[in-house]
Amino acid sequence: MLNKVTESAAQAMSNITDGATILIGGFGLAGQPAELIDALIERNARDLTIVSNNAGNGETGLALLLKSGCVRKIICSFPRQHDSYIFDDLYRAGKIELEVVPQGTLAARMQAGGSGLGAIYTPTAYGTLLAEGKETRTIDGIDYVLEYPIKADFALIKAFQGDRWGNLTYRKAARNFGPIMAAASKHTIAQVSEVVDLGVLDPEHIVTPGIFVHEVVHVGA
Amino acid sequence: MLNKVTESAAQAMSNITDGATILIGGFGLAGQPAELIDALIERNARDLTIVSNNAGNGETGLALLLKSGCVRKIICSFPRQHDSYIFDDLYRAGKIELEVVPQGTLAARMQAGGSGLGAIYTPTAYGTLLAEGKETRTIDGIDYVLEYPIKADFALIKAFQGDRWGNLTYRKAARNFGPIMAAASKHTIAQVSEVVDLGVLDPEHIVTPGIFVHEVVHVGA
Amino acid sequence: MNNYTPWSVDEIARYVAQDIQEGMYVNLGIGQPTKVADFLPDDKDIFLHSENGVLGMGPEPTVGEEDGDLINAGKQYITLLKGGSYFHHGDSFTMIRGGHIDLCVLGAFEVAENGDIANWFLGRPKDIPAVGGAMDLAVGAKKVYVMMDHVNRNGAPKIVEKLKLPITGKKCVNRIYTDLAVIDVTDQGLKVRKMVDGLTFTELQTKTGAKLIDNTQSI
Amino acid sequence: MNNYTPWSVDEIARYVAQDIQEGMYVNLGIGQPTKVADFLPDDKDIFLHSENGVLGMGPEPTVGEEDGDLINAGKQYITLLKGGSYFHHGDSFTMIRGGHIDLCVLGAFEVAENGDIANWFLGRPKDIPAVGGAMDLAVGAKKVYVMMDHVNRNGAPKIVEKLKLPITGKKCVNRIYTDLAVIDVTDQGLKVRKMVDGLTFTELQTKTGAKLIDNTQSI
Repeated sequence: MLNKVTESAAQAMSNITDGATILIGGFGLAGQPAELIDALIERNARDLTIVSNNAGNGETGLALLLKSGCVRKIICSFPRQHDSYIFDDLYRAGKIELEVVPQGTLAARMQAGGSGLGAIYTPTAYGTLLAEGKETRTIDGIDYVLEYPIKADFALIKAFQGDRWGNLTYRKAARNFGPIMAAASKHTIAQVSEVVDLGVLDPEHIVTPGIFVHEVVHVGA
Repeated sequence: MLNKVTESAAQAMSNITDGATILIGGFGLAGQPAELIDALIERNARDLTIVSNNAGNGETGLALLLKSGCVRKIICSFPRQHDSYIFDDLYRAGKIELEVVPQGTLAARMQAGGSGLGAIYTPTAYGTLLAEGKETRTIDGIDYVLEYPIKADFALIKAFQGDRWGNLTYRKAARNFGPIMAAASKHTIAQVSEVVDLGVLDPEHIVTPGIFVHEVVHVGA
Repeated sequence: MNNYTPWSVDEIARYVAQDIQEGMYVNLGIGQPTKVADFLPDDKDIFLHSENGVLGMGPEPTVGEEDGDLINAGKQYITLLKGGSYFHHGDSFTMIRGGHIDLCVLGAFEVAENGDIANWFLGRPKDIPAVGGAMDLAVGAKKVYVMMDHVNRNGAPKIVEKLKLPITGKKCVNRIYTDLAVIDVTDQGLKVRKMVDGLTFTELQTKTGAKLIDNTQSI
Repeated sequence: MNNYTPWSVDEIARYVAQDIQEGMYVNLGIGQPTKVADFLPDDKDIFLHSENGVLGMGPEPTVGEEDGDLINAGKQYITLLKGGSYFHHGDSFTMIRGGHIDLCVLGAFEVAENGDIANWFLGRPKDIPAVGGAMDLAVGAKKVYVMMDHVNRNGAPKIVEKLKLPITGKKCVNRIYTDLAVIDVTDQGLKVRKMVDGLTFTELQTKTGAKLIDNTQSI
């Protein structure tokens, strides 16, 4: 009997080592896997590359992870936001590397990574500084930039319900990057508000099938 | 008040003209929009390019459309199957053009079309006859073939429930190509077994949001 | 002394809202454009899209009804209309990049007469780049409308012949709504559709860094 | 007279099934490979994937319980296990091409010693090419096992040094299950893991179009 439910967030972090690339779900605070991030900070693996839409705000979650000094580089679309002073200070002090990627390109690169494509031509950012130095091509009269997949060692995401096969549902706009991050990483850890018995999730309503999920951690709702 | 529900399949076909490219949903008979295909045959637009996984079997649906002589070219992954004699005869008589595309590449090309990508590098078919004459590239030690998007004028798909905003759900494995065809065409016509009031479909369970759907046709279940 | 009163943000938002037809799928950028939602007609079905996976955004929730899982791209609490839906970021940007969004309304620092836009990066050494979905919207939406002040804080024109700021989207703007005028970006040049009462075309031209064409009579 | 009896399709299927571990995501190709499902252990969670958007396929439905919307890639009626799920073709081939499927079992016309496969097109002038998902599986699954007769109807070897038929997948096969033997495709060559009782290695070699290595002792 296969059971992907892991006892604790701490245990789920045990395979994460120095130098790992980790996708972290969430858009602002919605869908941010706060408890998994706390456990990752505890884990204290160093030299991490983090891929997430934002770079954290305030003194919790992603921001705290950056503050912990574990992160060498962050790939995101929108680092500067309300209360993102931890990132801002690290960046201005040259203590963290930043790769800014348009939000749709971030999503498309993860989807390319998850689906085994080698590269994609996207029209986004053509002719701007985010395309500088990148290969371009005109196809049917439209200009495109060549972008490469994002694949990661781990994904930490937040879902709503999960079962022992790793099937997941999400809640409202907290879904955001969860499903595509799950597919783009070798080892996906999902924190869920509820663990349900196999068969409770309607096969028509499962958003992320268990094939993309390796560990499910129950956290207080 | 916007209402995408169209009175009849015949009426939904009224914009389809000679030379159109049409995506037709279904995998075998599951998800094949039989009533819409019948109406398309009635419409008698000529010189069509059809994109569908199969090339029909027996004397119904897609097979009948081919028999009607309306189709100049078919793009599919698996034309030859049990009882596909209508296609087989047309093909051997040189009366229909065939472009065979690996099933996953067919899906990926539609997804590229629907999402505005200019081209994708896929590993599928590299080094085989289906990649002959195509551009290739080695990325990180893996060989890829360059494939271009499939975009269409129309998509005819079969869904389960639909509402007046065009939101759709599907039934079991009849989902197959429906959602990605809806996104890859300029004008998507969905036949549904049930038209439901706005708000009946749970926003978490809508598989194809109405933005990808232009007409909804109710057919007898 | 001015013999005219610039339009307020609410007034500009109302003009934008008037140009949105029933059935359109619309993305309103962060900041001023968000205001447009307040002026959309109640009796028409217009679909507001948010990059973070929401279609069919409704009005702000009432106090106490806020849900941390239901926010817009600006991270403000929102509601969902009956008939709305949730989806992941991949699908959300399929909608944007794939040309399924009819209209997006963006803020901007500068717009050039050919439709180039500079709207999220000033390019100063200490600036932290933060693009979000702005570039995907600029490239992907069928129409791009810009909503901004006509001149900057120093009185310099924000509508220019060529961008002085770093370009963030090429030839993508279709129409500009400022506190002084509504201007179409066309192959023939910048055509003024409408001006604030009391403002002359000549005055408007002096506040604009590119040649304008007076088209107010033919609208 | 042979002093051995070739394995039946059921026996081959049983050997394949024995090599599938709990927790694996498996795609069984159309034809012989479909049989493998019958020999999977009931007490282990093994997930069968079907290209047309199904994960967690269960056994055949009982008569009268067939559902036209619930079929596998071979268009046969199936059932869904508790915990199974449905998804669209894009997601289904993300699973395949993205390397999420642990194992696929395919039929084949020929396999070369370097793992090249010819498995859906004979290349005769009148043949209608019909690839389906075969090429995506060959390229995308973590492991590719082939299940086929050891020789063709004319007695000619189907395991060869170089393919005579058109190649349909490059260097993708990891193991071959025939009615006579189980053979690993390795960088060092074709290593025989197991043979039918009564068959000698020398006899097996004569029925094989590429050099074999006897590895039966070390398995």
